[in-house]
Amino acid sequence: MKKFLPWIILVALIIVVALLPKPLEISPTVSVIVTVLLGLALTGVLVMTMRGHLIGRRTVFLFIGASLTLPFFMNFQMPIKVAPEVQELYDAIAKLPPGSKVLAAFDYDPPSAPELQPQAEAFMAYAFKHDLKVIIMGLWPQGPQQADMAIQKVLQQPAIRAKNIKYGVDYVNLGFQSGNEFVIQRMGSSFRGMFPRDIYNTDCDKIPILNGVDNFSNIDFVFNLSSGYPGTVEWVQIAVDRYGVKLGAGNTAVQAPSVYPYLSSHKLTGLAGGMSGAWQFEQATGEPGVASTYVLPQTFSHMVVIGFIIIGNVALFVGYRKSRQEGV
Amino acid sequence: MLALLRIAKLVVFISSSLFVISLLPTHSVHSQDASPSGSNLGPITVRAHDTDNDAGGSVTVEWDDPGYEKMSGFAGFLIWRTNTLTGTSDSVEVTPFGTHSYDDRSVSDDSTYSYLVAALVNSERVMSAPSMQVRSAKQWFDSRLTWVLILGLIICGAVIYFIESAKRGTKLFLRRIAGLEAIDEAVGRATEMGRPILFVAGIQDMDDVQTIAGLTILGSIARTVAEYDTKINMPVRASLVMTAARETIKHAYVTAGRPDAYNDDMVHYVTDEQFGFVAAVDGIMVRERPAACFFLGAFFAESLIMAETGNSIGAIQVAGTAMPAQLPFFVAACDYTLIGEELFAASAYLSGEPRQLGSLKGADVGKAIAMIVILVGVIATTIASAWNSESMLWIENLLRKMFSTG
Amino acid sequence: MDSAIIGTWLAALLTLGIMSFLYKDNLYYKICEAIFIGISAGLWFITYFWDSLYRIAWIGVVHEGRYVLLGGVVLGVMMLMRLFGKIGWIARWPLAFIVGATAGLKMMVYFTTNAMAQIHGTVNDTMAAFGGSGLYDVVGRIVILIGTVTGLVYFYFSKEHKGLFGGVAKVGTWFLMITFGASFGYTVMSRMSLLLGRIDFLLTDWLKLVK
Amino acid sequence: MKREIPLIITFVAGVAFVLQYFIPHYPFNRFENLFSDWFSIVGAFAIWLGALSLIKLCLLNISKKAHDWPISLLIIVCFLAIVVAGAIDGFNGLKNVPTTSFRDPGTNFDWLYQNVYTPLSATMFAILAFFVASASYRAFRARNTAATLLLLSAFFVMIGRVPIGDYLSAWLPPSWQLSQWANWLMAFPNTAGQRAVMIGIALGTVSTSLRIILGIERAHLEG
Repeated sequence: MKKFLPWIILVALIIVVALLPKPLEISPTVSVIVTVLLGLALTGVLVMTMRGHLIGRRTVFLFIGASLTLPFFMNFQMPIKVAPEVQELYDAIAKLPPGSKVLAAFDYDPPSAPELQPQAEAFMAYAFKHDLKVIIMGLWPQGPQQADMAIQKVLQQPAIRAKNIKYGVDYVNLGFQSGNEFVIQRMGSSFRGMFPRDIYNTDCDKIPILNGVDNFSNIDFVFNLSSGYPGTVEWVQIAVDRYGVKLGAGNTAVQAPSVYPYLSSHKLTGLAGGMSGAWQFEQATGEPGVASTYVLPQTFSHMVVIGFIIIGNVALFVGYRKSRQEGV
Repeated sequence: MLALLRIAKLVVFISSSLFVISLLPTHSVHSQDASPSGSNLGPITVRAHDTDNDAGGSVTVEWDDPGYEKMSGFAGFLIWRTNTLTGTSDSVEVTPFGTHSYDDRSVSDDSTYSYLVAALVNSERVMSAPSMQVRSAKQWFDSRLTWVLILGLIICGAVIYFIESAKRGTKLFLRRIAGLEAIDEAVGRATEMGRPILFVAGIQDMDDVQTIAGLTILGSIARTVAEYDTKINMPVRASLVMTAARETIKHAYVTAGRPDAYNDDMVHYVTDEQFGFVAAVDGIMVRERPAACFFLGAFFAESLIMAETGNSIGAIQVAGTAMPAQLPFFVAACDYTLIGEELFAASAYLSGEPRQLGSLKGADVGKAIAMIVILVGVIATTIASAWNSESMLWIENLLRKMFSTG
Repeated sequence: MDSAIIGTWLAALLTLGIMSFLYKDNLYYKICEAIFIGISAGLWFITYFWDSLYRIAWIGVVHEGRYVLLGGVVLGVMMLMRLFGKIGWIARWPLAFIVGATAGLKMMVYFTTNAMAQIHGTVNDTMAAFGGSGLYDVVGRIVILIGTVTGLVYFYFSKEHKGLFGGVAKVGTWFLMITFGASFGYTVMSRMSLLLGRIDFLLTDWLKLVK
Repeated sequence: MKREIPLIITFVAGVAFVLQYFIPHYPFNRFENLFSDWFSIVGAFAIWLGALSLIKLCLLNISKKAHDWPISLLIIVCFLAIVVAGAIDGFNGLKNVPTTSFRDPGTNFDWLYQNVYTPLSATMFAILAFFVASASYRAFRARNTAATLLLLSAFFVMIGRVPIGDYLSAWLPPSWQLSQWANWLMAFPNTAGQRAVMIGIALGTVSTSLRIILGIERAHLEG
């Protein structure tokens, strides 16, 4: 019987999902009830742990799954506050006059897209609305594809469609170039040397936006979306250190702490880190997008993880007292 | 003789000054004539010189703006270049507001050039006098890196000095690193239990120093493995690492006197894809249940997936990486973690070779310099700002200059 | 059915297959793992073929006449000699070149951007502490000073961690722990976001439960 | 001689690449670019060794009729499928004017990439979330001073980075709210630890690189 239990649960789940109304939305009252139930279940775990029954990994996994799934259907509003480094990034971009040339380096791939894609979309939407000319490139093979996906999405916004954005005039996608930091290095002397043609094999000399763009001195701002190597660290080390460009970055939350030193040494002008950076950036630019819908599940999952840490420590503390009492 | 030379110099100086003076007024008059009515701004002065510290093919043009930028209708500065060998002239660039220098990278080292800068105001051009002739050149040394060279030489010198003195037999003290004993212990336990050990040398290629450090540690682990006749399984993510790791393990088996027990398949390529590699390593872990897992090299996000899976099968885990972002996960999920520099030091420790240990001592000199510089800098600043001490300010500025790399 | 729907179903099934590993190792996961290894190894193989062999080596040598690239081809061929037992030792030459060049290159890059720039940053930060920009900054920059120096003491190998020196090193480990905690805490959020992306895909694109 | 030549190559390459850092003059200014080109060409050759190793192990499993041999067969089939798709797409693309790439939208390669590769790699990455949770449940316990500091700093950053942190601390003045604590922690103590680690790593890299260049560290070249 026990052997078939997972399969029975699976089949039951499929039936439940098939019967659910689509799309599913829970009223605020039910949302509160679900939240309370989740809290009660956590309290149950606490009691069990205090009695000395450590729960297994799978139970932890189940809680995480539930805390990330259920809030998708809920109706709550959360206030959002913009952190100073995100504000710095926004201010730097907002200061650019219309027509400024911005180099957007997309150095990430699909696995990091949940965090960085919202930033990419908010940035592209802002750039198009404020007439910034965007030059896209990637040090990661899949980066330019991610850029294209972001652009296709924001071009559907009515306000941007009305602007009649043109490829080659308002933005260009230079594609991927292999060679990691050496690419940045070579771009320092000549963009054409590294990117003679754009992603569609058009000669760069025939692309209006690239007129007069030959090295970093013709670029007003570099925006780097990065999830590892090569990424923001390399851009700082070469583009900022050697060629003195102004660089702002959007990073995955994991990468962000390692670039904080550059932020305080002012080599980096602004940073949006992780999903919270993404929704703060959306908030700052006034382009609420997909990140804003993640605020709730993200907060829930945080609460659950923090709940587990508290449970672990309460258990440790109680166990410590107990062992002392027994020792005396 | 000396007097003659002086007179000659004086003549040259006076005649060249006269020549320059004779040129200047006409141009400045010209520029004032051409300037938009109502303004009597001075001339634009232009200097052109070879761009410093480069590979040639570039001339830096700099100019002073007497105030054209502030005029309404200012559209930028036009840079005009004359090739003085061929006599051809062309416009190079129109610079935006606020720029007073430009690197012209489209020149040839074989020609000489002269530059003019014109302020564009309301479709009029206010020309400057032409600059002196200039020729671009390649430099043999990037003078911005002087302090890098000096400090680098000091530290490399220290490393080499200690390597040499270790070679001559000087005893060097080095404190022990927690976690290194654990390596032998882990191999021993795997032998006892008759289960394999798993070794992952990070997920970077051979162009990362951490991978090389990981392989060096692999060398000493493999020697123990060969002696104990334990099974070792090493999946790799890059083919070059596979070749290098095979060399390393083979050498260890030969040294241990058991070349016949070596087999190429101990090291096997899986895929270059980061997460595909992780999926495979996880699979190996739950199926083969290694008694010990080593993660030594450059790691990214996969660190925790592997370390947690290893933890769930109850393996002894030793990790080491110089990726600051991944250290917390190894610290949380592994039994021992070599933090940052300890990874590089571990390979030297394990080899037990005096020369290798000497190099660690050399790196310590670097750390001592770093600490002293930071402390001296801080004391100097404190005194300089509290008592306005000139000499302390001088120290402060010197340190800033030494360590500025941009 | 059009290929987009097949694609979504395929993606959803593969997603669930990988997730089933969380319960335990099973056949479903093994199949997904095998597909993953095969597809990704092939993907890199063909990408290397087009991007490096064709785009750099072939175009570079044949169309652009950059014969210096032939050096790389020679090294690559030496590498392949591994396949032929007798002459396999020659594969050490390209390896030796790559390792040597890496050592030279990385040594200087790390030295300037990690060591020198960070020392510079620390001195500068402390100087800025006297600018008097509020408690937040002043305390923070002094903390940077203490943390960096004590952290370095921890990494100092030439002296036993005993007495005062040991105490300072201990403070250094505390700073390392705070750093690790901060990175970990920050990462928790990031990881949740990734999973959110997958759950969003399952709920929205596949099951259509969310608008 | 067999042993000396690789060591000489390492030494010469190492010294040349240290020198190029300081010398802007031709040909030293080309070294970095040349290395990146050569490295990716060598990589393209070397991957044949890797792929053959993978296929060899799978074939071995199949011929031995090992326990999981159909799985090994599946690996080979998938490998060949995408290689063939990429090769055909690539060669077809060369005939187009202007040429198109094998990874352009609409190719077979791209379909496999979007619908097989992407979900697999994204999910493998995403299950990290579960592991992060189980690791924190187990590892974040205030056992001693060091562990307590780790726990506290993780706690402040975690709670300070979601809106609820400010919600909970709304009664405090704005500059004392939890998000400010998290910001302060990230900007200062975190930077300090990072810097110590970074400086240490840099010096470790210098000494390791010197050992490599001088031929003292050479495990990878023997065998």
